Amino acid sequence: MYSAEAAGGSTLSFPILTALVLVPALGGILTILTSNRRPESTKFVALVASTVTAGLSIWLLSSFETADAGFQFVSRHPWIRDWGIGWHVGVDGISLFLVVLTGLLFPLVIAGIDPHHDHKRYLGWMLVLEAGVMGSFISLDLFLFFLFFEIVLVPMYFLIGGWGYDQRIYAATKFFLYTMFGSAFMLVGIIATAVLAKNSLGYVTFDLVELAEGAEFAASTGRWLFMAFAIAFAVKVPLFPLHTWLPDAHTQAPTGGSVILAGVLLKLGTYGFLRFGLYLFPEASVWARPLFLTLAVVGILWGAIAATMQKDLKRLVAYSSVAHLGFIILGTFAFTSQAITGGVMQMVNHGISTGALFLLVGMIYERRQTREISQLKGLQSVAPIFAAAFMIVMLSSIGVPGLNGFVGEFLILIGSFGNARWWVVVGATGVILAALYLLWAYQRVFHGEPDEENKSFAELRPREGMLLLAFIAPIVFTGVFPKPMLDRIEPSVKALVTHVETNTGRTLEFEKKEIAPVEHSDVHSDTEKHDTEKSDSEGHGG
Amino acid sequence: MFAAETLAGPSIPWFTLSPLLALLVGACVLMLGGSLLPQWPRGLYGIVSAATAATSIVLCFFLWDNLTDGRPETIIADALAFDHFAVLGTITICIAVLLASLTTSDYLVREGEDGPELFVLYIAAAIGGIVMVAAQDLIVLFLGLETLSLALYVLAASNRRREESQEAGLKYFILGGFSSAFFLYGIAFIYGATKHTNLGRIMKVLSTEQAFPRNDVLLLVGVGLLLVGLAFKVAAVPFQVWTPDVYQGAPTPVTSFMASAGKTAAFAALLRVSVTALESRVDDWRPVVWVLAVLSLVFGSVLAVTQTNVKRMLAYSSISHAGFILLGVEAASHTGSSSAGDGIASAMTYLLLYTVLVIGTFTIVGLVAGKGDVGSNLTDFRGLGRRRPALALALTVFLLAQAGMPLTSGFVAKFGVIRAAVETKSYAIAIIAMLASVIGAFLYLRIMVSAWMEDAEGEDAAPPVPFLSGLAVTAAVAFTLVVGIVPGWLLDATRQVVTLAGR
Amino acid sequence: MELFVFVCAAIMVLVGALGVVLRSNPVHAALSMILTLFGVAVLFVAREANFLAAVQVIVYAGAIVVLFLFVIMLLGVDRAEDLRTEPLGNVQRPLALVLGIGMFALLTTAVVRSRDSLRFKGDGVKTATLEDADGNIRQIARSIFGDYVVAFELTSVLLIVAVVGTVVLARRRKSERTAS
Amino acid sequence: MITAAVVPTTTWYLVLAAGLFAIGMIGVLVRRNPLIMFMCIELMLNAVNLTFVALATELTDINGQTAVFFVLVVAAAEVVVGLGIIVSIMRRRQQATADDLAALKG
Amino acid sequence: MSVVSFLAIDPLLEGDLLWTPLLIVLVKVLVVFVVGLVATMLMVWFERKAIAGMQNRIGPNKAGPFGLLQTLADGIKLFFKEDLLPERADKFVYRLAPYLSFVPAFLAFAIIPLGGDFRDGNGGFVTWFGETTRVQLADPPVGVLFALAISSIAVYGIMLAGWSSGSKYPLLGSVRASAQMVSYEASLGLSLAAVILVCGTLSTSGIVDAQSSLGSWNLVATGVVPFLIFLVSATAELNRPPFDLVEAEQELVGGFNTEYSSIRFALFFLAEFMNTITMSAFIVTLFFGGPQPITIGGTTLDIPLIPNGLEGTVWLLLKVLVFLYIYVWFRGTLPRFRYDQLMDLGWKFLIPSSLGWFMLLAAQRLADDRGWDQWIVVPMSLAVIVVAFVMMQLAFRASDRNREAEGVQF
Repeated sequence: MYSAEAAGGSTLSFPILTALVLVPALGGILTILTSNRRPESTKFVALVASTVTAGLSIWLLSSFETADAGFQFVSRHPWIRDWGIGWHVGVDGISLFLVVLTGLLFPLVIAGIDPHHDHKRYLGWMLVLEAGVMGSFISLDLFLFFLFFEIVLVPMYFLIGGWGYDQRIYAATKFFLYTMFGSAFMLVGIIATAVLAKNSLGYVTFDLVELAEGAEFAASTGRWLFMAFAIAFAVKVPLFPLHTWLPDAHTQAPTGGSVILAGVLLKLGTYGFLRFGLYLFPEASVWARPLFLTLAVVGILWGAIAATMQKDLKRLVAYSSVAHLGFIILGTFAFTSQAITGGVMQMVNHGISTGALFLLVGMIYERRQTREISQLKGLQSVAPIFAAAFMIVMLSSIGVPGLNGFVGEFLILIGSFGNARWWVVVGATGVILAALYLLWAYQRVFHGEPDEENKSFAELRPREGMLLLAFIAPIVFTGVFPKPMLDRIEPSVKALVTHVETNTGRTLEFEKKEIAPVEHSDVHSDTEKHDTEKSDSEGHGG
Repeated sequence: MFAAETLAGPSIPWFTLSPLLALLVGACVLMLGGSLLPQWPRGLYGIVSAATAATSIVLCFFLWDNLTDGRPETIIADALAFDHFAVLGTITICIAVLLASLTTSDYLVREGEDGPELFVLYIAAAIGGIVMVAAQDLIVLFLGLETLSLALYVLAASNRRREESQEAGLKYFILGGFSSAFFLYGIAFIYGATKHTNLGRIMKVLSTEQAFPRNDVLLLVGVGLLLVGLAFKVAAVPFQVWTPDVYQGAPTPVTSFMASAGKTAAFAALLRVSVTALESRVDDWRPVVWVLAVLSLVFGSVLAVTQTNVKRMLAYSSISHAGFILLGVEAASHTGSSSAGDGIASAMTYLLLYTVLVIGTFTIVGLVAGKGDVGSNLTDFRGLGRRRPALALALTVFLLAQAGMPLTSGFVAKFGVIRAAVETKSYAIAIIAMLASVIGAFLYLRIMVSAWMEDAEGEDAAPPVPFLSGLAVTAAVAFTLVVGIVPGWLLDATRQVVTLAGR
Repeated sequence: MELFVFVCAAIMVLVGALGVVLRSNPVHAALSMILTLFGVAVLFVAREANFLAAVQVIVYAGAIVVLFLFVIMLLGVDRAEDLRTEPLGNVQRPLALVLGIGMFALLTTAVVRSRDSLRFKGDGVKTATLEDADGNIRQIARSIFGDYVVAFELTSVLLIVAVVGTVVLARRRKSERTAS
Repeated sequence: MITAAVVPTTTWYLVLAAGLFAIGMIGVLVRRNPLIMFMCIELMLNAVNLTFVALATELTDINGQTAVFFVLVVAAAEVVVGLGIIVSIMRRRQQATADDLAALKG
Repeated sequence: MSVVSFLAIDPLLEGDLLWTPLLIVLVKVLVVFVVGLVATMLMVWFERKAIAGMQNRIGPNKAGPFGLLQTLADGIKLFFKEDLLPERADKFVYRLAPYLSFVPAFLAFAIIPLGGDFRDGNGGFVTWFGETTRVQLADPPVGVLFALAISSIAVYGIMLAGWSSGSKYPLLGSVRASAQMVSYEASLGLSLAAVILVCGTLSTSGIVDAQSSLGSWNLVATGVVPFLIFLVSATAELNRPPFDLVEAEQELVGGFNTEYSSIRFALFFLAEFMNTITMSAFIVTLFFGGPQPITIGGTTLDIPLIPNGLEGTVWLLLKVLVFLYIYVWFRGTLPRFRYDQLMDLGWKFLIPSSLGWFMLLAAQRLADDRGWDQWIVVPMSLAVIVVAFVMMQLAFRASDRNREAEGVQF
């Protein structure tokens, strides 16, 4: 299937992926070097760097071979020979849109959101963050991935801690430590993977493709390793019960930070599950499936219920994120190509719609200096366009047909209904709850008579409008016409599912009539279920 | 009544000793110059000292190349080992001298003092440390240890205006002497059990002895005492009690030297002794190292978090780092497996990288603390990012590196030891180490938060960073980043330290 | 005779050592230490280490304890401390005692258990004889300048450290004097 | 004269040394006068010396005695430095005990 | 057995203990002790008499012939005086101190070869009552070191006496004295090292044995320098004039023994004079061939009528007398040093010089062994010494300047 030789259906002579990392990184350094006295030059440099990156990602999208399931634009160079580590990057259908999303989101955030102070450092960190995120999505080397995965922490930490709200340092530290806690396990897992793979490969390598295709682990070893990775990703996603950092981080982060955090950072976790969980440890991920499906469903419900109870609008959106990401995990661990495709779609969709929601909440805060739902009232009458924009984005988030959220969620639910029926049934209530809490929030904020303070709520400015348009356009476009996206995602996902199937020797796909896979794992043995519960409780303990 | 027999001493390979001799010459120049010429230009002592260390490093590179062709060997009646391990250790210690000299020079200016004594002590300590790194004989090792320790005691107590400094010296001295006694008793027992103090011969005796039923009590108690002594020196929990006080009380450049050169020497000695002489008894001492490593990792990190003084924090963090290095030692103990060498290599690499890191960090702490090392509380770091952005940035790099962030040397170091541990299937300890580093990360974050995100009450005009300290910090930052980004060359090189002489 | 010497010396050693620990007056403690040192020197002689016995007396009794006494007298810390009021805490003293006894038990077990396993033999230690009174010294010299020449040379560095260190610690500038 | 039936063996010496070492150790732990603590450390070193000498005879190997020689040198150097530190600190404050040294907490 | 061998390598004590040899040993002990006491008594008389002569006085002349019994009379008087114990004294140490001072003085005498026949490779053995022995109380294999060890113990007597008196002046006096003794012990030891280097043995009888002719006297063999240094250091070690700052009456009342009276005072007094005699004998042993007769070019000056066994004792006595006279002479003629001058002399001159000379001798010795060209070795070593000396002087000057400029205390 995937193999290093076959990879690279589309070959550009230009190392576009490398450029995608280097351009923002260099941009960040340049930004720092600009003069303090001329803030506009700083912003100019940052904008140029991020726009160039965006351009590059568009170019990437346009030259992507649609039908090719393998990695494209692959570039491989040895780096630390001693440890078998190389610069190995490439994209396939799964990562393509995340890269594009990253490329497009950053210029919007940089252009549209004002950090209020210390522009230079803010922009510098932003660009470094972009480089880190890009790197994570395109890495095909475990070490490289870990590297970018960790690097992302630093700028995000500083962004939250430096430009956030009152509790920013607490939130930033919590964010940092949670993620690092996960990475600790992942690092050990990565090293162990490479070291243990030596037995079957004969040499030490951290190359994802080589490991996934060539290495064989004993079942129990594979499961341990998978769990090590899974903890890191579960924190990042965040999966219940490791999600507690997210509301704090989101709420306290500056608007730009929240948008990026929701838009792309969380996807590192879900993407990681696909790329490094399923691909690398198919057997173990099938084994752990019930656990993650359960956690996903619990997350959906928990997020939804918690969102319902929030008084802070931003916190509400943050909890809705938890719920949405639960869906993505649900899709991922359904192991049907439909559901995974839906999951990938949903990653992008969530990035756009929740990003936009945070943007809007940020705008409200700019105007009112509060995010308390109870303080806001009747905004619709003072700012109808603003309310309309909010409505569209919110509906997308709920998953109303015709908007992008629907496509992803629908695919996930349909795709996993076949082999994860009961989880889906429970999870689907999350959709209803989402409608409930979002609409309720909308009602409280926008309907009614504005009181004294809300009377002066300013209408959307043209610049803000342009910015929001950039979000709403893809929301509508994808909702109406998702095919180009699906075409590009599906081959890779199918290949992945096949990979899992061949490696586990089980058929997961196209058994929608029966709940066979579930039974499959039920039949498999009682002890195994036992194991699941055990590791479940261990997961809690950790 | 002349003695009829003349004494034929062992032959001495002068070139092999050249790094040591260079240091010796440097120390003599400083002492003689200092006493003959009353008025040297300020800072010259530090430069001479740094130049001495640099010379030594250059000579080490020559030796390294020589060794690449030849095989490691033991020299001067098998008392010293000449192998890559020793040369790397020498380089590490000389780097410590080099950087610490530069910063001490500014420190002296800050304190309104002058004189070559501190530099002489640095160099003498380095000689002791280098001998420890290369010692192939327990007695030689002990003397090296004492040379190093005595110099460090004095250095710690060298600021006579600050009572804390002298208390630090006294505490360090009493506990150091105490641990030396244990160390020495251990040597005596090992000598009793094997009739040798030479590592190579001990190894031979112990490995040939396995055939008949053996009575190891004396040997094992001896090894235990030896480990206690060394654990004191490397500040592994539960023998760490002196560390926070001494690190906090000692003049900051001295602290940095202590944390770098002192640790390097003690760890190198620990590695060499345990892996060479006690190779056939790995099963007996490995658990001890394991426990020490775990305790150091956990307690070092946890206690660090509760501190409010940055020097104390870093002291505890150095205990945690010691735990990491012990991880490498533990990995090296799996002598049967093919990857035992990774333990040695990774521990030595860790020491090299940590040396640069910790000196860089402490230099900045010293600059912030100002005259008399008064301002080393966490609150004194507030607003550093505004007052001295460059310094704060450098501090951030160091702290991130200490936390083990990728693209810094700290990551390479941690990755190395974790990898070594994983290769020897010590998963539990690897995970504990990583979790400890998470707790440790919190500590570094606290400092960074103070530096970047909190503002000082009174905005005082920051005095400019003195040139030599600036140079040292810049070099350290550059090294940290370069190694972090392209570690290949270093790893290629350090892989060679695996072959120990006489093993 | 051997037994007699050993017992006498052992009593000297132990009484002296206990004196160091228990006597409240530092000067008396120092004197007790001399007793121990002499006992050890006698034991050295009993074990054929004549040279070391002499060096032990010269270095320890002649220099080290004298320095101790100097310091005690110069600092005027020669008054007796009340041992009971030493701020020890309630736990520390018994704890230390337990630790010490434990250590003693451990060490004793080690040496007793392994009394028959000291079977590696060397080339022999020369004792002083009528024909060759300096045999022991020659042998030590050969060892020092042969196997341990590195250690010997290192002692020079050690002593330099000691000297320079003392200068660092003792030298006072005018500014400090006025300051303190 | 006395025809000694019992001849002290090496083990006697070693046990005596162990006792000396333990006493020294207890001394370091219970006493709070730095001078006395330091003396106790010297006692411990003496115990080691005794061990070395006893073993040297038992093993008929001169190197044990050589080791003692070096230990003596080290002890001397240690005393010089240690007393230097003690003097420099006590010159400030008479009658300092290890517990009074509390400017550094811990 | 080994303990015995330390005290005296003596054929007498090899093997089973028999009565005759034991008696001989006991007699030796007794003789040495009595001779020591009597010699001290005579020494005191001699000193007083000689100084009186130098000062144009008569000196003691009442008690006994030529006042010979004066010391005895003084001793008896002191013995019957009241023994005072200062209230603030540390009683135990106060009582102990005189003995700590007195005993080493006699112990050191034990290792000095007092006679015997060293001619014709006899090695100083004599045969009495069918037993072969040395005319020497004990000959430990590390004899010279033993002497050093004893002399280093002698410090305690003075030090503790001053301290235990519980009074400031004795304390100052004793600190001064012991500092002085410790300082000069270094140069003493270093010049001794030269002798050991040349003789290749640590045993005193061995050293005497090596000085069979005038040319091989260590005075010559080591060059005169070590002897001079030794003489000066020994004088300081003895706290005798011109280095008698301990008893600098103007400053310290009576020095370390101010508070002592009666028999304890007598013990100090005795120890001091005994030490003088011991030291003189030691100098003779080390540098002047001890009991060896003077031999020039193979011709031995033989004292007629006296058997060879006793002749050594006579030679020793004669040589010792010379030094005793020198000490008295010092006392009679030299003014006292100032304390800083004393320390300067010791640390800045004697120690470096003795060290330098020792190195020179060692280089010489090495050159001999390896067959190097003396014409290169000697100038080179001299050059090194000169350079070192010049550098040292520069350093002293620099430190003086520093002291003035910065107010450095040391």
